[in-house]
Amino acid sequence: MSDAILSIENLSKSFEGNQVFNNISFSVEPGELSAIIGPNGAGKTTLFNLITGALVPDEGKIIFEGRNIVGMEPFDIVRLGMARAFQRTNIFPRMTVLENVVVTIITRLKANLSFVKPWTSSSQIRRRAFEILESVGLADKANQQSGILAHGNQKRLDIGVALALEPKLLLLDEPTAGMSPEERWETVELVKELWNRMKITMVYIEHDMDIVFGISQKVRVLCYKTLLAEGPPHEISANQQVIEAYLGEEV
Amino acid sequence: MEHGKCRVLLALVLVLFSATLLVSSNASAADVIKLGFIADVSGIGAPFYKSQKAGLDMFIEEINAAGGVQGKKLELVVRDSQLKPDIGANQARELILSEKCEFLVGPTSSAVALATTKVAKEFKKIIFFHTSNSEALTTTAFQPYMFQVVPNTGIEGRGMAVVLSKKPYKKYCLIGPDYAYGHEQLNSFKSEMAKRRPDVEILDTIWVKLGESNFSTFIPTLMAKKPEAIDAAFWGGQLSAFIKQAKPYGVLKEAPVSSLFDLDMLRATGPDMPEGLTGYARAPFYAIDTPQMKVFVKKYYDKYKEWPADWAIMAYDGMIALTEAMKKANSTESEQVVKVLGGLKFNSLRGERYIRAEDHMANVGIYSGVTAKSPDYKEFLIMKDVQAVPAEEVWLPVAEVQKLQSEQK
Amino acid sequence: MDDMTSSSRAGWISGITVTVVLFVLPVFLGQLGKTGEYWIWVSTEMIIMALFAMSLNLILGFGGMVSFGHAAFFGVGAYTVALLMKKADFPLYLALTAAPLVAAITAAIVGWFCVRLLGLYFSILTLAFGQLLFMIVFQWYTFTGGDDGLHGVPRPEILGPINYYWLCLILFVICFLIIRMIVNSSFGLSIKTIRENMERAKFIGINVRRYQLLNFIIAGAFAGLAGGMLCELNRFAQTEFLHWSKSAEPILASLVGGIYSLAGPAIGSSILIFLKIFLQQVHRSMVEVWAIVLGVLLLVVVLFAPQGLVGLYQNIFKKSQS
Amino acid sequence: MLLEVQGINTYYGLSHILFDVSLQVDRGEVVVLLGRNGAGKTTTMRSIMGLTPPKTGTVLFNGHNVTGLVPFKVSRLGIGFVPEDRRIFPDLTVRANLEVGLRKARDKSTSWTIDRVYELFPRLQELANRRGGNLSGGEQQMLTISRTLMGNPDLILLDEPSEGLAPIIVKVLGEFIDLLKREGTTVLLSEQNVKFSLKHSDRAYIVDNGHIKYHGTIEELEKDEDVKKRYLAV
Amino acid sequence: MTWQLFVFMLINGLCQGMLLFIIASGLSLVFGVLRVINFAHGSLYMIGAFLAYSLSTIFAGESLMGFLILLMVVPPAIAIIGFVLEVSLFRRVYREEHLLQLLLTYALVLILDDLVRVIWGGEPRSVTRPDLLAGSVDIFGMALPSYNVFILVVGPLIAFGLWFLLYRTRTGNIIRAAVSYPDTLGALGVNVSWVMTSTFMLGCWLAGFGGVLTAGLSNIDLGMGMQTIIECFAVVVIGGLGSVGGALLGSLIIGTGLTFFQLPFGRWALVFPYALMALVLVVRPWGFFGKPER
Repeated sequence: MSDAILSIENLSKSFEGNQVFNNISFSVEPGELSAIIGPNGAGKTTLFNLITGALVPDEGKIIFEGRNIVGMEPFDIVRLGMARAFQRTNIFPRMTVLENVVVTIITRLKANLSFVKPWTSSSQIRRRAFEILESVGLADKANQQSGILAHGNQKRLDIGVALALEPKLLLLDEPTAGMSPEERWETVELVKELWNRMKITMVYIEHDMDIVFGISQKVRVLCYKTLLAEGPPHEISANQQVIEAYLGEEV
Repeated sequence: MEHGKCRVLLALVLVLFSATLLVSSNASAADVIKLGFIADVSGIGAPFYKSQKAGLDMFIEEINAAGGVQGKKLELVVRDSQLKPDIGANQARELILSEKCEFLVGPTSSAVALATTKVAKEFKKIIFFHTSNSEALTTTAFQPYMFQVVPNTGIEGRGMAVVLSKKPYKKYCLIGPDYAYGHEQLNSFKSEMAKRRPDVEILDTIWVKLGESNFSTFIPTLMAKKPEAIDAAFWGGQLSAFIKQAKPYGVLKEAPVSSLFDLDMLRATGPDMPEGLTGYARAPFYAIDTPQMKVFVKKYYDKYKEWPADWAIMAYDGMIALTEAMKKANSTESEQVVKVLGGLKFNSLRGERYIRAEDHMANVGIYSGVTAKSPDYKEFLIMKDVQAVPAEEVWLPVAEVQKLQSEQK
Repeated sequence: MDDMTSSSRAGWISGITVTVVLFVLPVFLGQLGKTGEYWIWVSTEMIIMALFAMSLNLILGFGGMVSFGHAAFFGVGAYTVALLMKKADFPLYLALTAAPLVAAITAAIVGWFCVRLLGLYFSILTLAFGQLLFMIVFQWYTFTGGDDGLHGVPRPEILGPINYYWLCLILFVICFLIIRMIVNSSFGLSIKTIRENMERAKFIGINVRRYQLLNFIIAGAFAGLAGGMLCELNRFAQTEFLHWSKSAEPILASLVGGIYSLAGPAIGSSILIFLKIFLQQVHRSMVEVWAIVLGVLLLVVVLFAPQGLVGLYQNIFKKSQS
Repeated sequence: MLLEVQGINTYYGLSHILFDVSLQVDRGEVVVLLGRNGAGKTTTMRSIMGLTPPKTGTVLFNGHNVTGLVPFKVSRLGIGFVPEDRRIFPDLTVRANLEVGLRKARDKSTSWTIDRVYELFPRLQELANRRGGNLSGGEQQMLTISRTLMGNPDLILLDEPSEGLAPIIVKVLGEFIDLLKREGTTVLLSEQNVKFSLKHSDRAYIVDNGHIKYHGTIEELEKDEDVKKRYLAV
Repeated sequence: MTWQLFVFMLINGLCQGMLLFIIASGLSLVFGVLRVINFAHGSLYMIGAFLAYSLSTIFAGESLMGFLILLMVVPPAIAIIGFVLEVSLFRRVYREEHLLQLLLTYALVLILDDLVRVIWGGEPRSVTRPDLLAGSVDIFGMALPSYNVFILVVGPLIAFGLWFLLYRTRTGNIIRAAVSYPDTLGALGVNVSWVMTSTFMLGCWLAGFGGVLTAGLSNIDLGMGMQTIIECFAVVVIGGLGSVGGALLGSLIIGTGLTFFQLPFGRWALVFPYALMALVLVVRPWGFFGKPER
């Protein structure tokens, strides 16, 4: 319990009377690569919004590395070491790919308030930025305007930006959404490789069950305002409740 | 930015720039005397502008027909300051530097006048004020190139206090536009009234933005004070708006308003103007009985098919003084002309007048009367029982003028 | 990387060329007598208004915040100079130092409230605060002279038209370099990041409000300096300086010049002032319809070239290259 | 053929969403578009409706070429669209929501009126004066469908109607689709809920990543274990 | 202050508020549906006033009939101008960013205001009140101009008319639906761009109506558009952007506020609308009746 990197305790949230979550609790262990699944509208993205501070829960605690982060601003939570990539591509479109990553590194180093030196002047930051672009396969596109990249590359950049924060916990919201099948598997490989190499705890939302069951160590199922099930993939795919509620009964 | 792009842009700018320089340096010719007129063409000063322009045009036409001044023709260059001091000052600079005007005639608004007189001083060009009449122009903001041929705020404010002190009212409310003219006018009224009638009580002074034409929120406040009479320092479109709006509230019956009832204002208010209000004018043609005036009025009416307003008369008078001085100085340059203007006597439409050397103020007083319908003029009311309050009775004594002038920075 | 340094070198060369031309300009203009003197005056005004436009563009183009109250800081700067020099006999250099400081303090107070709001609401709140300050200056007759403004701001003996032009040019070049430095710094990059995607900026750890506020204050300070400089040029301060229609001027200038470039607003501002005088010189009646000309120009920019002249130029340039 | 979509390609900005999607719906049929989230079902419907016009390809409806037509014209030709997120006008009462959708029937055979809708969903009559924003999910789904029915469409595009609804409501919904079919209204359904879809449809298309991967009758699909496993995670 | 005076001033303030409401409701309505803050609303109001002046010189303004003709002719004329503007310009920028929308409308302010100067000249004008409305009504011994009473009657009628239109007719339902989801409305077979055009025209009609009423109340001049648009902003912000009910509340607050504060605060009363506007934006940016936007 205490060594969990993230614990959700008795979390509830409603919007204008419509309850999204009722008393959800779970813990994420350090180093795990896990998936959150659930039907559309089950509140998966809302859960991420709550964890990262974009929304404030009605009740409950969110404990990140032993600290209750409920009520903290997103940028403070980020600085504790939690990063997030988005379902809809969410980058800085009129900036170059390099700038996208550099500004993130600058922010992580708390160097935003430097008014004098041009940001291009720090070779250290540049080197680190290129390392990250390398790892998401965008190094050759560093000076392109990010908004005109192909969709798949934008999502890679989104992940790259999150990585540049050097997070301890990385939340990925449908990293493969809107991708072609080939891109999709490339991205999955990338995620898995990053996880292997960087030893980051990763939690992702995904619809593609092949992916979910293919790479996750653990799967959590959100349905009907609650956490329906939690466990290793093989358990979940065999869980009768989950099949009924989400995967559909046998035809 | 790329080097090449910059060059093209730069070249473009330079071409346009030199073109402009060419245009503007061709603008001057040696045989004309250019007279820059900073006018308030739009807004509440608009009716006055037309009259001033008419008076100036008529004078210039006449003098040019008579061969001009020392063989040079006069030419009028007009700019619209829109009642805004910054625009007026910039235009004064443009008129002097770019249009090469030798003399300026001033705007209607005294705020613009205060701004333009500084520019005239900077470039040592004579500026004549025949409409804007801030007393400060002759005292704290005095500069030797400034001349005023209109009764100033001191003369008017104190003059009205003289007139009204003979009336029985004891409780006054004052209302005026919130800028130099309004403040000076009402302050001199207050101080003169306090001297002459210590029993008079000023209940309140209400300030209204210059140009504001909706008085709905001010009139109830005025009524709440229950004054016996109201002294209003409005002019032009603002005054006619005030009178039109105050009338249905019954304010004018309970507490008669006194103010500047010049001809343009009376024309603009037309039949909405109530009878029996005490007011004053600066140069009411119908009440000034000089031979020059008779000739002028006839010529004016023949030319424009309307009666000359105070503004036309004063503009015309100002030009008389200016050309007289040019003749006397035998020069058409400000530096020379200014030397003879102080103390100059001239034969104005209002009769013999002179310019006081100490503050460059002409001895022009006000004409006070009571509004009434007249069989001669159908479209507007005039003032009857007009009596003149001569400038000498109410203008600042020389000692005081000099004291105030020494205070300016 | 190479093309970055080469383009920045080209930038330096053209920048220095323009600066040198601007420095020697009054010497030639001085030969033209009064006309020249007039154009020196106009050029000084252009330089000052260019600085004002650039200051706004720090928040508009780089920060993505549309402020309709920027003239308030411009006006506060102007009144600071006027009041200090007229009523407290401050020397010009001290007054010009105080102007941006006072403007920055005002911007800090106003900005603290404004950066809490987004988009349109931000714009309207800046408008409300701007008009509030305008009204205070307007109504405080005894202190600010109300509608009359404050006239007769002293001018040091040595500052003839040419010298004042040079002073303004030097100040402008310094400010240009500072603004350029800020835009290219880590802070500048953070500000652009917020403009691009405020939500995401929060999720990379940027304290959005704080940086927006800082940017707002910096922009306010430069606007205050520009206001102070204009006050000294005109030798008066006037309520119109704070009015919202004055706030619109640098927005129009930036848009015409191009809001995503550093020099765009300065170029746009100069072009607008120049165009106005040019049209007036071509024909007197043009000044009557100046607002119509400006309006039509603005419509054209909004509908056909929202990136402004610089953007348009870059597009054409890129196309002709490829 | 009532609706014929021929090789449409649709983009959101620069991202290519639909690739050569073709499908056909016959009068009186219930056809289902099956696919995962983000597969392109909603985009297909928006393309047909003109809300996100396709860049290439054509959409024929009832003999008219409706490609690139603005939505209201498409609607007036007889296509009704029930959006996935329901889009109840929150400030309007239930009744007003229905009235906004009211259009006269082009032919008199199927004519929906408010009274008939109330008959069908008595719950809506009870809620007639309630603000649309205050309805529960199920009630909103009833309302959004009814609102579209008020336009008396020949073809209804139902975008994921069962999403987020309790099983009991889903059942009602199914019965309702059957009713529409009996009334002779043509339905193009998009669904993730395989069981529900197969029960109430005649034919199915499977969409994945913006491509049509399979089409056939329900009977054929039921037999095709491979397709079911590959695309429907069953 | 006696209670008679209080009532008198209240009535007078409400009259101001009503006039402001007629203009501001148009602005708010247009914002609600088109999501564009129309700076040029004040200019259209001014054109309405000047048009009323020109027409009043044709029909001798002393008869009530002549004045009613102004009220019937001018607002539709402004609505037609609105139609031209919406179809030719506004339509192109609905999907653009706020800055461009604001600047488009500001460009219109520059053009329209200058056109008014070119056409009507710079002189302030006024429309003579018809005989029937030129007198005054006795309120506790104080005279209230009949014209103010007229505005006090017409204002609520307009407010009621708007309420009826928006909340009791199908057209109103469609307009309110367009505020929430224009796309969905289009998919239901409603010609949304026509809804937008006609809403814009309705807004302009209101501006024109306010213009005619103002022309009879006070002088009209070139600055009136600028001055009023800012007051309307204050009204609309206080009430909530896009809410007509909010515009009514905001107008009445500002109208009565200006009248009452004049007495104790004198010229500082003019600061009130801006101070209130800033305060509301700081405390509750979406106004009294608006809804928070995400």
